[in-house]
Amino acid sequence: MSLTLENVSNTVDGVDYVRDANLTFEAGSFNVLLGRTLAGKTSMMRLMAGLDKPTKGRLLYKGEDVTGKNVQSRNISMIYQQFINYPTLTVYENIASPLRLAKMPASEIDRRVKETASMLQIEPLLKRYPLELSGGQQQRTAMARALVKDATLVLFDEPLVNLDYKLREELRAELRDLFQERQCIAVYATTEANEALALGGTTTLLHEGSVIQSGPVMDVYRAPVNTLAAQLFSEPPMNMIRGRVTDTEVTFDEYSHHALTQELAALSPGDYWFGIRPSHIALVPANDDDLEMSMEVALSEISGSETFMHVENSHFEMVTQLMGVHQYRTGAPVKVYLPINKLFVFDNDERLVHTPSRISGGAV
Amino acid sequence: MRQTRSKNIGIIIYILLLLTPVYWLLNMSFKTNREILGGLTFWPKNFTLDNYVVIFTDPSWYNGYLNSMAYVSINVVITLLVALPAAYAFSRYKFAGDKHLFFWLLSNRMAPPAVFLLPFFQLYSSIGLFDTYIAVALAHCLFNVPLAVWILEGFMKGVPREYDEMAYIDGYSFPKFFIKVFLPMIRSGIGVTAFFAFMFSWVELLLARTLTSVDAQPIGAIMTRTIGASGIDWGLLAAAGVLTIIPGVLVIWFVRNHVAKGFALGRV
Amino acid sequence: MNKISDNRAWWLVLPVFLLVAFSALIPLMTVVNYSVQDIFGPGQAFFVGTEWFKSILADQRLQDSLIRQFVFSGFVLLIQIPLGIGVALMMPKSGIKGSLCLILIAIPLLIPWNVVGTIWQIFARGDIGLFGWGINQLGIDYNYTGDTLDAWLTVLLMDVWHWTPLVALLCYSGLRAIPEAFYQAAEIDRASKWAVFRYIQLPRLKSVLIIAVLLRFMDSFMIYIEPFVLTGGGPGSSTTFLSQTLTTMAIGQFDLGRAAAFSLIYFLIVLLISWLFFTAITQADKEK
Amino acid sequence: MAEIQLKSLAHSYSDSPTGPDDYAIRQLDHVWHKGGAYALLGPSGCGKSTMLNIISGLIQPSEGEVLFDGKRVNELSPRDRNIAQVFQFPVIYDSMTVYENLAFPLKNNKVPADRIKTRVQEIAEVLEIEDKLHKKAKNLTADEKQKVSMGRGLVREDVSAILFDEPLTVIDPQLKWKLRRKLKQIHEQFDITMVYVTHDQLEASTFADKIAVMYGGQVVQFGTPTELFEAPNHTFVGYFIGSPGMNLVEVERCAGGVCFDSTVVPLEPWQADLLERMTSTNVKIGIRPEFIEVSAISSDDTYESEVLDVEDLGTYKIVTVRLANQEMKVRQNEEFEADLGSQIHLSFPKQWLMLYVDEFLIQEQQR
Repeated sequence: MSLTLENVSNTVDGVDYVRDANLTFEAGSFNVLLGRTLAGKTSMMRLMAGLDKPTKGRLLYKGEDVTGKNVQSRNISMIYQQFINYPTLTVYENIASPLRLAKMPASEIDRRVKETASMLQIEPLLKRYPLELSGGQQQRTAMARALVKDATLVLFDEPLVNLDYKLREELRAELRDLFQERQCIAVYATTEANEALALGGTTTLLHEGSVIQSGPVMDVYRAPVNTLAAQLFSEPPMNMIRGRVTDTEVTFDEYSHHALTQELAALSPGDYWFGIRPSHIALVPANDDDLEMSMEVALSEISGSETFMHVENSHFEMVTQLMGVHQYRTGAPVKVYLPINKLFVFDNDERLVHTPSRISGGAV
Repeated sequence: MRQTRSKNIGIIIYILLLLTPVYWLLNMSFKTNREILGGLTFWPKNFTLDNYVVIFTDPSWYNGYLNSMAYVSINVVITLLVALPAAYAFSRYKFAGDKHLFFWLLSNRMAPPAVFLLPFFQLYSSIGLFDTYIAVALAHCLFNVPLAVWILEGFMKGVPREYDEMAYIDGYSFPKFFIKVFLPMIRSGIGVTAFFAFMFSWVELLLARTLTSVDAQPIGAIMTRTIGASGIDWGLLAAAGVLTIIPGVLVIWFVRNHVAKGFALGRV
Repeated sequence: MNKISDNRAWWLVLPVFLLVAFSALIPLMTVVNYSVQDIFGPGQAFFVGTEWFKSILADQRLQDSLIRQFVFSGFVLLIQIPLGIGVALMMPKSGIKGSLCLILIAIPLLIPWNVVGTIWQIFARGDIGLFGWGINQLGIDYNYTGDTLDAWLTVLLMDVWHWTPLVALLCYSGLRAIPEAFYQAAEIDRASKWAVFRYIQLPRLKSVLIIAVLLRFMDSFMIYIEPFVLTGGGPGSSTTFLSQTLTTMAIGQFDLGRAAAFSLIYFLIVLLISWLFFTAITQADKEK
Repeated sequence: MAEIQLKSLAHSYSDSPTGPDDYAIRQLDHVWHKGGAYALLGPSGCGKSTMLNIISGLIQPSEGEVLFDGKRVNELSPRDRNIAQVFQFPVIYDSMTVYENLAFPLKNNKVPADRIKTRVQEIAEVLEIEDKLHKKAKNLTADEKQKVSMGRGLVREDVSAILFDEPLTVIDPQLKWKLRRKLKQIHEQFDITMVYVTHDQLEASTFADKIAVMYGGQVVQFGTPTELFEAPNHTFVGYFIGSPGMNLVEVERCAGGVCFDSTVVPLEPWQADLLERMTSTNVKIGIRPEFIEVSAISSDDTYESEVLDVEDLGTYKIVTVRLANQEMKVRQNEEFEADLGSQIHLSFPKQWLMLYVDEFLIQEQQR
């Protein structure tokens, strides 16, 4: 039981909302569509739901072509960004509506509604009307209605974006557990890289309607196919520095020269893009072959347990993610250290050629 | 915007000026014709309900109200039944010629009734509908249906399309969704549209008078015809006038919270 | 609200199309048919081409009536739009007082048009009308049945009394849609009352005002019953507007050919003007 | 620039409040010093927007006083309090150009034209919108509109404070940190008192020097981001700040410290001493996932725990463990490996182990 998109494209009035997408989602999998606003996430989900018909390509479900099938006949459910519930029905009736339409016996409906409601902790609210509830409770009602009918495909269109920071965290954890043992296909759209990492399963990177990369979340995270994928899948974006490799050394932006260690020896001479994650840049050398660069503090942003420090010099600027709180005046000089074994290397056409080896070390 | 004192005074003055003519009509309706012609008095000296008694007992009078009520209600029902699906189509879909159709409806709302007097007269006589409630109800659709489509479309645009899609996903067929989910969500819009259809049909006289003679004569026609031999019976005329205002005030009370949005054709 | 293009929507629109076609298109066809014939009685008619149209455009009586109509509509807009905005600005924004004001102000709109005529017929008379008597007490000899100017002013005053509430309620609904944050921002920027009106309220009233001007111009352009009941079109033909001229011609003298041609010209003027306003409204909608 | 002080302030939307639940803001005293950058942080419904509207003058507090530089301003309307406010949705005068928007408050204050010109130019450069000065304000992007709305406050030299009501709500996620950076630079450059309302701890701690965490209408802690993280003085602050929040475990008093089930947790002498003097049974210990240390070998001050789940979040891992019958979360770096069900040994560094009685932190200097 899998859902496959075969060369699916959707062009409306000359605008390519989805460009030649080839994806397969297995039963029981939790799939995250990660991309910036207007990257085509919602358009792709609408194609999967059958709300829109693709202008090209086919949609296969369990091998059967369902491209044209109307949405009523597909066993799917969808949760929107703006807490869409029937305002004229109570929470109980809202959750029960798909079952009533499926002509299920009343006792069965009652059992399943109560069970799903308690699963999402909204059982005490069953008699209330959705508009009387808080944002979080309204979204839980919408989720309960989506889950009560055991749809084979459940679509989430950035469902948590209008909720409080802390509530988002809790609902994300609940969602992960809810879908742990379900056999349906879940597809979750988001703009936040952290949400993709937290929800696990597979990640599909979307940019301007095209699929950049798709696969298990850690494979995509650890081996981004190109610089765009690397930047899409990290928050704040991965630092990219121009560099040239010669037989003996590597120079960054014609400015800082470093000996070529055995780690990078495999690279043939030429121009490259070097990527380093903000969390791997340290203020103190961890190993002797770290690349040292002297920079100036542009801004330090503290977020509870971490500090995002923007450092720059005349050639390039970088963001570092440090544990704990570091208070620096803007403009203060600072030395940063880039562990060589944490560098990603992309060739001139921005394709990945080298990923950091997984030996220990790195900034704790 | 805080409600300053000067605004309160201003609005009270305006409302007083606005209601003075109606007060004068009311004042007239409680006087006998003789007292009216006798001289100008601010309060009816000898207060009388005779005028109203006449209206409520004389069939040629009260039939006027019943006839008006009849064709107005038929018109409101027809207008809603026809306008609701059309407004839904305009608010949800782009289709061939939708712009032109919408403009054509608008132009009909603006069509001077006088232009249609003659053709209506002939059309309804030829199909044997002359002097019936249906004739007037259908004629009033000329301006009420376009207005209803416009107001309802404005209200419907306020409901995001995600609600339709969610219902389809849940398994609702279009008709079931439209009646059980969508219409309850725009209850206020339907109420306001019914009020406007009622109002514009109730106040119109030219078409109503031309298409009727005896059986379906509206109250307005009866009033304009009472310029009988013995001159105008002002008291009776005033009483009849007062009674035509009451239905409108009653109906507006029920839709008072949404009527402002309705006035702006749902555009706000 | 991005709409899906789907021609099946025509099924939903069909009932409206058929009904309005029946009550507008068919009658219009008969009018066009008559406008090119000279009809003596049932069965005797001669094709006369555009002769009626030429004679109407040349007819002095109709030209006066047309000019009178445009002047009347012009005055109506000049007075009622600003007055309507003023009243709307004075109305309390919300709560019981707000809806009470709304209902009281809407009363003139609920009165059948002939009763409006009757009310003013009584109200403006010198002997039994408070208004007429009051004006005379002030020493101005005012008699709307005799003097042309008095008749004209009374008809205009009646229309202002009758329809200004519509403009006021349209603007009121426009003002109510302005989020409170805008007024707070103006308060913080120490904006004067005029600045608040000019930069916050007026720009947001644009689309509603266009609708008001459209409705008021059109309705005043086809006014018939109220002046007819009040002055019968007199004294002389000083308050005889287009609709009355047409009605007497069509129903009164049974002059079918000329009446039909006149109807078409009248309707074409209306179509042209409403097309201008329609593009203005869709323009305003697009910008919002 | 004004020092804003709230003296025994409380506010209820109902005119006859009975219990504490009727109060949107419960009795509190609070001071925002001149030129400071402050944040009001809390979940929706905690009273932070009500507090902001009380400062701006849009709401009159039902009890207590609002003082600007020691002067009572309760009766003053926003226009007389010299404050500026940036709203959740961009509030700009659509029919004007950007220049006219920025000049509007100065024109209303009858500031001479040439002074307006230089001032607007200067502020436009600071906000990096000088190239858009003569564009119609309605065609700007959402973040540019917020800059204009803030600019209307900055142009006024007499502005006493700028209030932000969740200003980044409508901004695209990837543009948010640019606008945050701009707000921070502006604060360093203009030294105006700024109060920023948000439910997002990242926005609060990047913008503010000191954060007031609000919960149920009360300011439960007012401190720097570091204090909130390292010494949350209320269990809610421990839970709300940091992701995932602080591990909180209900404990009872027992010999040598406190214990849950059979596990005994030794306390610092001053903690045990203060605990004895208190009678309440609502006692909890709290430790942040970031501060729990994992060691390979067990020793006398480590605790045996079973690994339930290892969440790989790229730059770090969150390990869920069961200690006796309590589930706890531990944060480890990305190289951490452990099989589900295996045993790992945890130790709680003394300086990071917090003791809470009746939800409030027991502090050392509380002699």
